[in-house]
Amino acid sequence: MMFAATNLFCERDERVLFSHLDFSIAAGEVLQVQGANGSGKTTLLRILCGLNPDYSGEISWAGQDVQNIRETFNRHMFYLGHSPAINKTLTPLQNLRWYCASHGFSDDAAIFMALAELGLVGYENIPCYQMSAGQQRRVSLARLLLAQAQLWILDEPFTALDKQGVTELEGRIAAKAKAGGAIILTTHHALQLNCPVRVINLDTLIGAAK
Amino acid sequence: MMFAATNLFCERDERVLFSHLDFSIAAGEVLQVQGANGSGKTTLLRILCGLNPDYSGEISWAGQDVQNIRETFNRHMFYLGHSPAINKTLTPLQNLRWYCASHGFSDDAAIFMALAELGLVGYENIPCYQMSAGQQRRVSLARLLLAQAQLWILDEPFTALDKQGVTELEGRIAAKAKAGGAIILTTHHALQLNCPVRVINLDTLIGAAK
Amino acid sequence: MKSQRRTLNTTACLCAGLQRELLLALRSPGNTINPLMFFIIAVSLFPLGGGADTAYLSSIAPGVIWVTALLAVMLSMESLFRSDYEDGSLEQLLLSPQPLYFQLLAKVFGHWLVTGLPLVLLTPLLGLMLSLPVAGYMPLMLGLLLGTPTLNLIGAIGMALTVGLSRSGLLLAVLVLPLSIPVLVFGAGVVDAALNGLPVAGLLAVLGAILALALSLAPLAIGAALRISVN
Amino acid sequence: MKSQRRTLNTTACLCAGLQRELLLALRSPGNTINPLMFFIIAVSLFPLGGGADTAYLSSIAPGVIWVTALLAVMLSMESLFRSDYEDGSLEQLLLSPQPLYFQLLAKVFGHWLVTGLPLVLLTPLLGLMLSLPVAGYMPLMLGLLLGTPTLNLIGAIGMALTVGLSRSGLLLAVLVLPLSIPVLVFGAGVVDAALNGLPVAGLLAVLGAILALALSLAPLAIGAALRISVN
Amino acid sequence: MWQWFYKLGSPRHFYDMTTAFLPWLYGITFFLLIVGLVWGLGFAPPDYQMGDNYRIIYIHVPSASIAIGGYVMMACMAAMHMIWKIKMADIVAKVTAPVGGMFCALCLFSGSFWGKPTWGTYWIWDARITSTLILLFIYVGVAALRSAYDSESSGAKAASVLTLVGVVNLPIIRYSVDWWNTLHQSASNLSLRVEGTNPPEIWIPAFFMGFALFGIFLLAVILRSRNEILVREKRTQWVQDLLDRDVQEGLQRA
Ligand code: HEM
Ligand SMILES: Nc1ncnc2c1ncn2[C@@H]1O[C@H](COP(=O)(O)OP(=O)(O)OP(=O)(O)O)[C@@H](O)[C@H]1O
Ligand SMILES: Nc1ncnc2c1ncn2[C@@H]1O[C@H](COP(=O)(O)OP(=O)(O)OP(=O)(O)O)[C@@H](O)[C@H]1O
Ligand SMILES: [Mg+2]
Ligand SMILES: [Mg+2]
Repeated sequence: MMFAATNLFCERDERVLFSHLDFSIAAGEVLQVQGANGSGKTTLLRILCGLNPDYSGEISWAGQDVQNIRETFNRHMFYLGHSPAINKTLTPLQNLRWYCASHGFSDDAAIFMALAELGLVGYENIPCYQMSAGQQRRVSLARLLLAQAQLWILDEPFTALDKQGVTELEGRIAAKAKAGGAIILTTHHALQLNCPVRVINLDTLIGAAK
Repeated sequence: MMFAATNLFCERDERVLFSHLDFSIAAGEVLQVQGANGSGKTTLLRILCGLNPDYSGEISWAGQDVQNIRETFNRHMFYLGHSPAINKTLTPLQNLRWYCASHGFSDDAAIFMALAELGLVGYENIPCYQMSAGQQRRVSLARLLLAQAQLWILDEPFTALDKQGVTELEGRIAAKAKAGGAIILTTHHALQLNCPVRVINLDTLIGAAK
Repeated sequence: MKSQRRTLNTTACLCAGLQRELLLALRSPGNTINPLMFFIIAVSLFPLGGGADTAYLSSIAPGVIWVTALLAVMLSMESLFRSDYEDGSLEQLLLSPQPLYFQLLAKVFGHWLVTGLPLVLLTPLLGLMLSLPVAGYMPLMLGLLLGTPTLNLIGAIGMALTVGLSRSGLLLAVLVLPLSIPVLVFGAGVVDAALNGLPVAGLLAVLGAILALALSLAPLAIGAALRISVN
Repeated sequence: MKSQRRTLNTTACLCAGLQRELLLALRSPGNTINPLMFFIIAVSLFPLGGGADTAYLSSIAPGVIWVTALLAVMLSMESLFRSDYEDGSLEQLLLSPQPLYFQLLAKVFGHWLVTGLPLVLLTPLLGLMLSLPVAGYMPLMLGLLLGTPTLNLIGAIGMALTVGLSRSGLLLAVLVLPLSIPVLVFGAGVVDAALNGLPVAGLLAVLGAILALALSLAPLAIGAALRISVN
Repeated sequence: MWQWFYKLGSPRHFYDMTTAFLPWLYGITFFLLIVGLVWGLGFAPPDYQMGDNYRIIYIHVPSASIAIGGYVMMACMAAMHMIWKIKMADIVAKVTAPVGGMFCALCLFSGSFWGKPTWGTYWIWDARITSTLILLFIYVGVAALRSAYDSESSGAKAASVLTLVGVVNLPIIRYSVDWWNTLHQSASNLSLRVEGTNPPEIWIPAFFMGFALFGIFLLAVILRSRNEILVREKRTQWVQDLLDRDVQEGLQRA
């Protein structure tokens, strides 16, 4: 068992989003967090990855509380949020170089390969604001291929992608799971992965809590 | 025939997005603009609604060139873009009040009803930055119910909505068409409207142009 | 609850726009208070930096107050269109069927009400700090009252031109400050004239004329600039 | 093309962060020139507002140059975290496995390199315009050289605190401007001392000490503030 | 007449017409420059007050007039571009900004190098000098704003708006000497307006130099416009033909 949350509780503005939330995810598993708009999926994911400290409960990585091993955990975790984390005045290449460097490596060949795989050949050196919404999203997703994280935490990764993009990303997620990764994700679209998916539904949880 | 585009042409950075594009849309019709990421859907929609003047060709409303009847056209047209047009520090109520006023009317009762219909009861008076991505999108969509426009131009309106939200919006679009409205929209998700949908595919168009 | 749609005339629509500006100022007080704080702190720095000799202070007072007021106004402009541009409200403004000219006028006026007017009202305090002679207060305030709206309008043009540029930063200053120099020269001139016992009505009239010119032309320039920026 | 992953040590990572800042500045070359233009224009306003008398100008020169330098630095800070916050890069920075302290230091240092340093180098020109006596140039530049990085660090704290929500914008004024007053007082004091033939080493040492303090503590404050802001 | 203007508005015709016109402009400018320089520097007598320093006037006054006149031209072009959407007007406006800025800088430099011997200082906060500096800032601002936009058409429109707004500075430069108590000009009794007080040996070469500098300005604007036309129209047939022909001629010569 690699990543676990025990007895998580979070409230926002006096409204309990979830309480007594327990789950764990091991290598090879995919966990989908479901729930209606405003049910707390993003909040949960940000708590898990360490961006939101307003919770009670325990989150552990390889048996250790993540709060004590922040840097190690960050090295093994990849988070993709609602916002793309792409500077629009920089080119995809420059954006991804910085991402790599901030994770302690440099590998231009891999960046070019990642961009090619996402269908952005020819766009490596144009500033990102000159791209469409979906293309910007793809630059952001290229980091998935560069990061060598074991745990992926993806918040609505399919946003703005066209049909082909969605299918490819689903394939990548399934492949990651098969290769021993662990994925926690949210999405409102009907996932079609050819690997088993566990589901946590925050709506029913809330129902229980209320 | 109420809204027509003739011989539209647009290029960006020396790349032709579409050329010789002709279409028209009459009351009761739904037109879906399809295309892969970066094919020019957003650009087309912004050209149609008058935000992007970098095109050649003609766009007419009720037989008149829209450039000559900007204000009349604006009165009959509703545009929903990638960005929500919601000020995050203001509450939904304040945001929508301003929207109504800038369209020349005031109607608090309708605003409350619209927010209720979008499942935002209880959120009328909290600032929008305290809402989830989907809830913010819903505030933005509430304007659909307030606007009394005949022509809707919607750029990926289903983004960030949960399943129920998507179904409801699809229902609203179909109802609008049946009530004599005209809708031009883009989306990457599989539309399920119970009314006929015409499709323009920019990918195949480009193929033809190239 | 039954929907009761009430049609608004143009004035009422403008009031709504004004109201929104005021609300925004209330919601994020930093935007309005920062320029004022800057005004106070920058002005009060001169006694600290240059020495507290009364004659010296009162000799620099008109210039310092006018220059810092100008800079404070420019500082405050930064927030005028930024958030509207980023969240797409600007697009909706441009697509609204109401006349853009008046909507923009309402917006700038609202901005002036929450940043410019307090600044004018604050001036006597700063005059006191800089030992401004008594004869200078009225001309200083009248000049600022006529001058700050002009500065707001000019600043709005610069802001509208640069809001669409990624990290436009201080391009604004480069565009706008040269244009606002006439206001500054006449404004400081009013106080100087008053302190030297000369008539000020003529200079004030010039400031008023500049304001009238700005009121009638600036909204057009702002509108044109915004249309370019949202593209 | 075969992937060849090269592991980088911390210094190399910091260099990459620095490089990104410089790249961002390079992407819109206006961003390096505009603060300087602002600096020049704002300084040139004072003779226009107050009168062009040489004695008067040289008496206000140290104060004016320091105030405008502060303003230019503070305005240039606006862009430091804003875009990173809005596009989510800030989240990624906080989640990166490299030590945050040094990453932030690299970021602020990069910002200073492209805005603060040119500003210092430009100062002699402005001294000339304000008829600063010859004895004042060295102390002025040394003071700015020690002072602007401090102002950058203080401004970065303020920006980090306010970047998240405009509702906390009040903090920027309340926290940052008062905090930078000591720098200004000592900085302008250095020039005054030099002009009056007094020793300046002690005052410069104070500025250096403030800088050392800021260098060691500000990144911690910035980091903490950013963690609050992204929440 | 209208026909002629209409033709000038089309980049292609502008290019063709200037091709015929350019050699003449080169010749005349060169001639004026030589005469003006030789006469002004070699033969005109020294001023009884300023000695040889006054010769800076041969650069200073024309460059000041050109800086102002160039702005007026740029503003007209901007207006034409905004109102009638004439592409050629925008091309000329675009290339005028840096050229006019150069002349403005030249005026400032020559003025301050003149100021040192006459006023004893390089720089003084005088109304006319300040407003010339502002004019330079506006030139720089217009060019910077245009280059800050990525889209050519957006940049063109934005620069046009700013150019028109900046026109307010022109009357200030013109009348600043009246509004403000000023050092400029009053320190020198040498003025072109009162030709009677100065010997013709001084002001006639000044006219030559004036027209020569104006010729240089025109040359710079036309050459840069032609360049800009080629860049913007590079995909049209006539530019392709032109380039092919040039290549052919080059090959033949080689
Ligand atoms: C940096 C310093 C200076 C600047 C920016 C400057 C700028 C100008 C400008 C803008 C004009 C107006 C041209 C026109 O209205 O068509 C001008 C004209 C002139 N300047 Fe200067 N000037 C400077 C220094 C000087 C100095 C030091 C002198 C001589 C002592 C001088 C003598 C003249 C004369 C004689 C004219 C012609 C006046 C006329 O025809 O009305 N200038 N200068
Ligand atoms: N601001 C811009 N400047 C220059 N080119 C741009 C700009 N915005 C978009 N483009 C280019 O125009 C093309 C069309 O973009 P557009 O946003 O219209 O695509 P789209 O069909 O909406 O794609 P998506 O499905 O990703 O939203 C893209 O190839 C993009 O590179
Ligand atoms: N910054 C905030 N401050 C206070 N409350 C917030 C904030 N952000 C979100 N909330 C509240 O927390 C709840 C959960 O929000 P969250 O963003 O986690 O929802 P979500 O499940 O991701 O929804 P969506 O599907 O719309 O993205 C919402 O009800 C929202 O009102
Ligand atoms: Mg969410
Ligand atoms: Mg799009």
